[in-house]
Amino acid sequence: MKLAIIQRILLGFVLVIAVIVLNFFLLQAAPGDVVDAMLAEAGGGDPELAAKLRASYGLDQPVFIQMLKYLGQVLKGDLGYSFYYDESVTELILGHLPTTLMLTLSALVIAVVMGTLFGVYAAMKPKGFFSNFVTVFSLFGYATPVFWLGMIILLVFALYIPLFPAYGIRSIPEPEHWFDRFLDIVNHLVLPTFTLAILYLANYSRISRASMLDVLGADYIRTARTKGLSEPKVIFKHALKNAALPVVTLAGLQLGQVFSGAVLVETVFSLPGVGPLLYESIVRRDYPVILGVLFGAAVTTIVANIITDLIYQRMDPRIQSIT
Amino acid sequence: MIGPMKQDNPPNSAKQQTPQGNTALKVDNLSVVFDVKGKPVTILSDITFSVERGETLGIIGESGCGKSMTALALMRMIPSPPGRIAGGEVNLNSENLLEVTKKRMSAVRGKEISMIFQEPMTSLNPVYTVGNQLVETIRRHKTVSATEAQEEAVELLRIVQIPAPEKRIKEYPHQLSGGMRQRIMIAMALVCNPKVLIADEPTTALDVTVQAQIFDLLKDIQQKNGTSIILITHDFGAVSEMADRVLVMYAGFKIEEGTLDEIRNHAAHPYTQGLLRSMPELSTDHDAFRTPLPEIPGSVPDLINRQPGCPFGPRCPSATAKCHEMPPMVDLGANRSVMCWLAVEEGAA
Amino acid sequence: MSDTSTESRDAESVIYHVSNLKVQFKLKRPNLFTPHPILHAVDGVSFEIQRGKTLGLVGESGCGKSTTGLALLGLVEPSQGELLFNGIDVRSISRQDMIPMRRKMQVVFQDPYSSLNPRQTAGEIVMDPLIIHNVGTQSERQARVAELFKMVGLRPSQQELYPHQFSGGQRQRICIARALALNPEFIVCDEPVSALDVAIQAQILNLLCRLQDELNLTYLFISHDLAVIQHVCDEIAVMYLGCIVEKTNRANLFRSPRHPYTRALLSAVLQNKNRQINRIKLEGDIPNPINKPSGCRFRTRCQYAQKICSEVEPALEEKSTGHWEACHFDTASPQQETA
Amino acid sequence: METGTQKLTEGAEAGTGVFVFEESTSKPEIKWRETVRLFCSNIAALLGFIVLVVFVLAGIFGPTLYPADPFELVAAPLSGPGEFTLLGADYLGRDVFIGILYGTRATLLIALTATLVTVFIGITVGALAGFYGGMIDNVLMRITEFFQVLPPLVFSMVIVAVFSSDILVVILAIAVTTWTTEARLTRAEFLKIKEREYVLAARAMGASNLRMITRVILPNAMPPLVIAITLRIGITIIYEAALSFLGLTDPDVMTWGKMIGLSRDFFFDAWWTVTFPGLAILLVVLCIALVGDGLNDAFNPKLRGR
Repeated sequence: MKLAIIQRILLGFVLVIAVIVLNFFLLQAAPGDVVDAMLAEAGGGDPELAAKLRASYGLDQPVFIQMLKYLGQVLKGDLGYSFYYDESVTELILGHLPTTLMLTLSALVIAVVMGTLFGVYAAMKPKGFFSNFVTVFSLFGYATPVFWLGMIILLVFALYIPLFPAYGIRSIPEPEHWFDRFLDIVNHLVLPTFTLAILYLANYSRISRASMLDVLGADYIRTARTKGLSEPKVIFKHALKNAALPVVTLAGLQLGQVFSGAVLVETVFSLPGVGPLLYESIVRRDYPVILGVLFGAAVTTIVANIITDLIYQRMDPRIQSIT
Repeated sequence: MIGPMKQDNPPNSAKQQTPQGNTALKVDNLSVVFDVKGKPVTILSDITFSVERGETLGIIGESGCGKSMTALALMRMIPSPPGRIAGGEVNLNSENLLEVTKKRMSAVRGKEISMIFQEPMTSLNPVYTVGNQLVETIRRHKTVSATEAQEEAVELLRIVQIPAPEKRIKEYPHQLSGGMRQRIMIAMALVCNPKVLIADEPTTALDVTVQAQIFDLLKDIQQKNGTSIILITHDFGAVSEMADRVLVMYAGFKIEEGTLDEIRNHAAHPYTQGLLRSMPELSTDHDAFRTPLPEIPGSVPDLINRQPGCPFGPRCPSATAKCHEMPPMVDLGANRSVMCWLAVEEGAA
Repeated sequence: MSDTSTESRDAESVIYHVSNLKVQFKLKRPNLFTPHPILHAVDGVSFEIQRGKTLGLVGESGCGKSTTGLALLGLVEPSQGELLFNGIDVRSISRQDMIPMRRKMQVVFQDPYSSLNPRQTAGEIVMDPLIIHNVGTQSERQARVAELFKMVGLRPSQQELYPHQFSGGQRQRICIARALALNPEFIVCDEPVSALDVAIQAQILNLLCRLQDELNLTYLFISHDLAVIQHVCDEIAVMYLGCIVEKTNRANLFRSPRHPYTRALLSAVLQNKNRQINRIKLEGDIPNPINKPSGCRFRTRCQYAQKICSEVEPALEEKSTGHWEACHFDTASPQQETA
Repeated sequence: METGTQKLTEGAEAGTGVFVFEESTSKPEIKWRETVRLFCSNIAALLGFIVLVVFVLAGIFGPTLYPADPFELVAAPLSGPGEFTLLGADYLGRDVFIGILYGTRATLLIALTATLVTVFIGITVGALAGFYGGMIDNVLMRITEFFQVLPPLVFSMVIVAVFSSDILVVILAIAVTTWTTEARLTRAEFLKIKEREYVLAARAMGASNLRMITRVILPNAMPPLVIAITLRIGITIIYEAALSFLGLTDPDVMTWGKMIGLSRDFFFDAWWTVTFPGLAILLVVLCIALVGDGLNDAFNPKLRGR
């Protein structure tokens, strides 16, 4: 069991290295380099100065050596320097990360919890109204572009019925008391979270409904009933834990995509998260930031996957011993 | 050894000593209908039988004959929709189980009637320990504390002859062998000493040597507790091993019923005769090697597009024009009956 | 049928010679830091199959009988051993040379529901081997398929149907027709009747016997059911945990079984005619083939086990003419009768 | 009776002569025909299919029948629906309806091509990994895992930013980031089907690996794959729209996503500029989902009603 965890973490580490290598080659492929960027900031410069600068940054060395240097640098936590923002990329990303995390995690938690409950309830009466509702809802969830949904929600709940603020994460000026500041942030996050959550909710309720229907046909459910257990006990003890396994797997696999969704939602709602940072950097061709965000997102996914695996192992005893 | 005792030891044959009316379970005209594409299809037609206390009734038939459906109908666990119980009575303790409330029915399940299944691999919940699943059964039907239930669970495992029960109780189903899992299933079925134990192909998925162990265990339990067992199987060998009386099913009908001896030696229905003959048997007659086995031609009818008349008609070697009509159930006395025109003619002659 | 043990055993009459066959499977390891567990599915098995006869392999689940069959067909890679089919070493020949060999050996599997490709019609399924080996013209192939359908008791008009439109017994007939398409000499029947209803079993067993007589086929008949084995096999090998524990002809095995396992297996067979009185009860389950017991692999369930059984593995020895057994003792002697 | 039984030992399937029941005369049903019949009996799926056909026809013939330039300024900026144009105009005065019409062709073309590439990579990798197993499987699955930890949208944004916003790059950026789903699905199907005895039987007959993959296993793996591919088209449409929305697409091509993205700063004043292109996406993808659902039901009639 413990060895399996260590193995999982090691594999994660290997993946991190691979992402860094990929980043390095993308950086190589990108037009221009650090020196070009610096000179552009300074308003141009002569080739001699450029060559000197390149030598001082080690850019004249063989690619392999440069890659090793880059690898070491990133592993130390240094993702490079943004000339546009005039700030270290690591700090820049860490500064934008809390908003993104708040948004994605709350949307994901809402979607998984509610989605599972929806699915269970729908599966209990597979021909009922609610079950059909879940089917239709999930169809729309699949077909709606998240950024468009965000805009429509803004139109309705910020413009026509102005219940919530339309952009940003804090009011200007900020409230004095810390609790009011907290409420202010929550108020700003309601619409974006709702936007993101509703689409994931559609997906999770569909998956958990299908998985629940599957499990309800299993032999051990029949056994539980022949033992005389009450229906709630059959559903919530025997069926739910088994039905939740595919949901957990999916949630783990989808964490990366939640990140993608967050980029779009943050852009629509002008939240100061990683998304707009990435968007801005792409417009400015600020490659260290672009690749830094890619790296950060990948690492987040890797960590999330490890956590998912551990949760899964706790839920399914069959995973622990293979022999 | 339980085998010989059964034959030599009169006290064991409890049902012969007890007076008449010692019926544990009585089933009358049980019918089950499934809706297939909006069309009602009769899966069970007027099944009638009874089980005495301490007796084993074997229900035998080919796949799709409705034997497992009978068991599920007794427990009122027909998947619905598409299935439903269309009529009949299931009497246990002068209570018609088809009419009691759902709540009462779930109290009866596992307490008065228990059931074990063919696939011990999939019949236990993989994500809970054996102990957890046993304890929840105990606490469902008895008001005991968690520790008492735990002790009782260990005791039950001991009864079903599982070595090191204190250790096993903490294990998950996937850590146990098939035979062990079936023992756990039996232990769970025994929690309240049920009057009736339904065993649906309990050994089909097990190896031959383990199969023998499970049958011995079931006989042992029956002898100690006086449980009535309904053994559902496709294997005449298993019926011979366990049953006192036999009920033969075909295409949702009970076609013959009688004591083991009568069915084995004097089967009246052509289907039963064919079934018995077509079975390869260990024989001491070594010249019988590779002599063609008598076969029943064709295969089980499709219940959806069934023709009227005797269900076995199309495959029956003795079929006549009369068999286009449904044959009646002919009573041949003392729990012996057969559904065939041949028996009607014999009775008339 | 005459007793095969008295017949000559020259090379001509032996169709398959197997010696010391071992098959190992490397299992998925639980994590990177432990070595792959090795499953010794078949652990040193030797036998010969006589031309035109049937060798039965009998044993419980996980004893390696199916794996042995697959190894003989070249469908799993043995880790050790000699496989001589018609005197040719199957393991050493090239892939290219194996193709004509395949025509001579075929297989019928247990589950007629999963052994037919659901996307092909019955006719296409039976024709497939002819196409793969490029036999005959299209019209010759069609004639052959029609002939095969008749041979196994199916109507030629049923060629157009898909597998799901047949019953279990009919499906097994299609499998047999497919196996016969290339006129093989040797067929591995891997539990061909276990998944069928009793009444259908008889149909298929009769068909297999009839075809053997008509086409002079050789069978390796794998089954867990001793009654079926007794019905069709000339020679029988009893397997337990990857090894043969007893090997002899049918008469010997059923009249005077030697090995304690064989006797327990025989006594565990449920009989229709009478209840077993003196059943030999085996305690416990079959051990895990990944961690086998030391010495004799049956010792953990054997009532005669002594100290030596855990130390030395008994070899398969000829205890009487044509009767081979792997046991340190002679437990089949008369004292057994009194037990 | 004795003679009766003996007569039957020949193993024929028919009745006994004296008493012959009509044999069921159901005609040999060909599987795909049954599938089509089941599909057509699903009204929602059929409706979805028809709407899709309309969109495809509009994409193919629309620009020919209604020649115009979607970038041309034809009306008063931000004029509403019905004022000058059918569905209104955007902040520069470009016709929303013409944008949608011309966007249909570009959107569908990009989505279909990207899906084809995605599916091709996915099925190839999955089939090889599932069929050969062992080392090949290990290597291919590690590669798949690597691509799975890169968040698709972020990764394709980076690719487009680093290379160029040429249509080909956009298509590749979509394919490279999303093929893993198809690969995993194909591999899982292959692993499942590989265990079936008919695959073993084909090998026993001497079938070559290529034949095993393409003729035996792949056709049986197709039903779930067809459904996945159908759904993938919808996902790709949304995906492409997201990239266009962020401005990461060819500047000379009008797509639905780009229309929404261009009007991002003005939609509080002109709801029609984002609503209609969005509705077009929603409608097309919804219809694809309906078709996918219909296929699912048609391939697995047993699961109907789920």
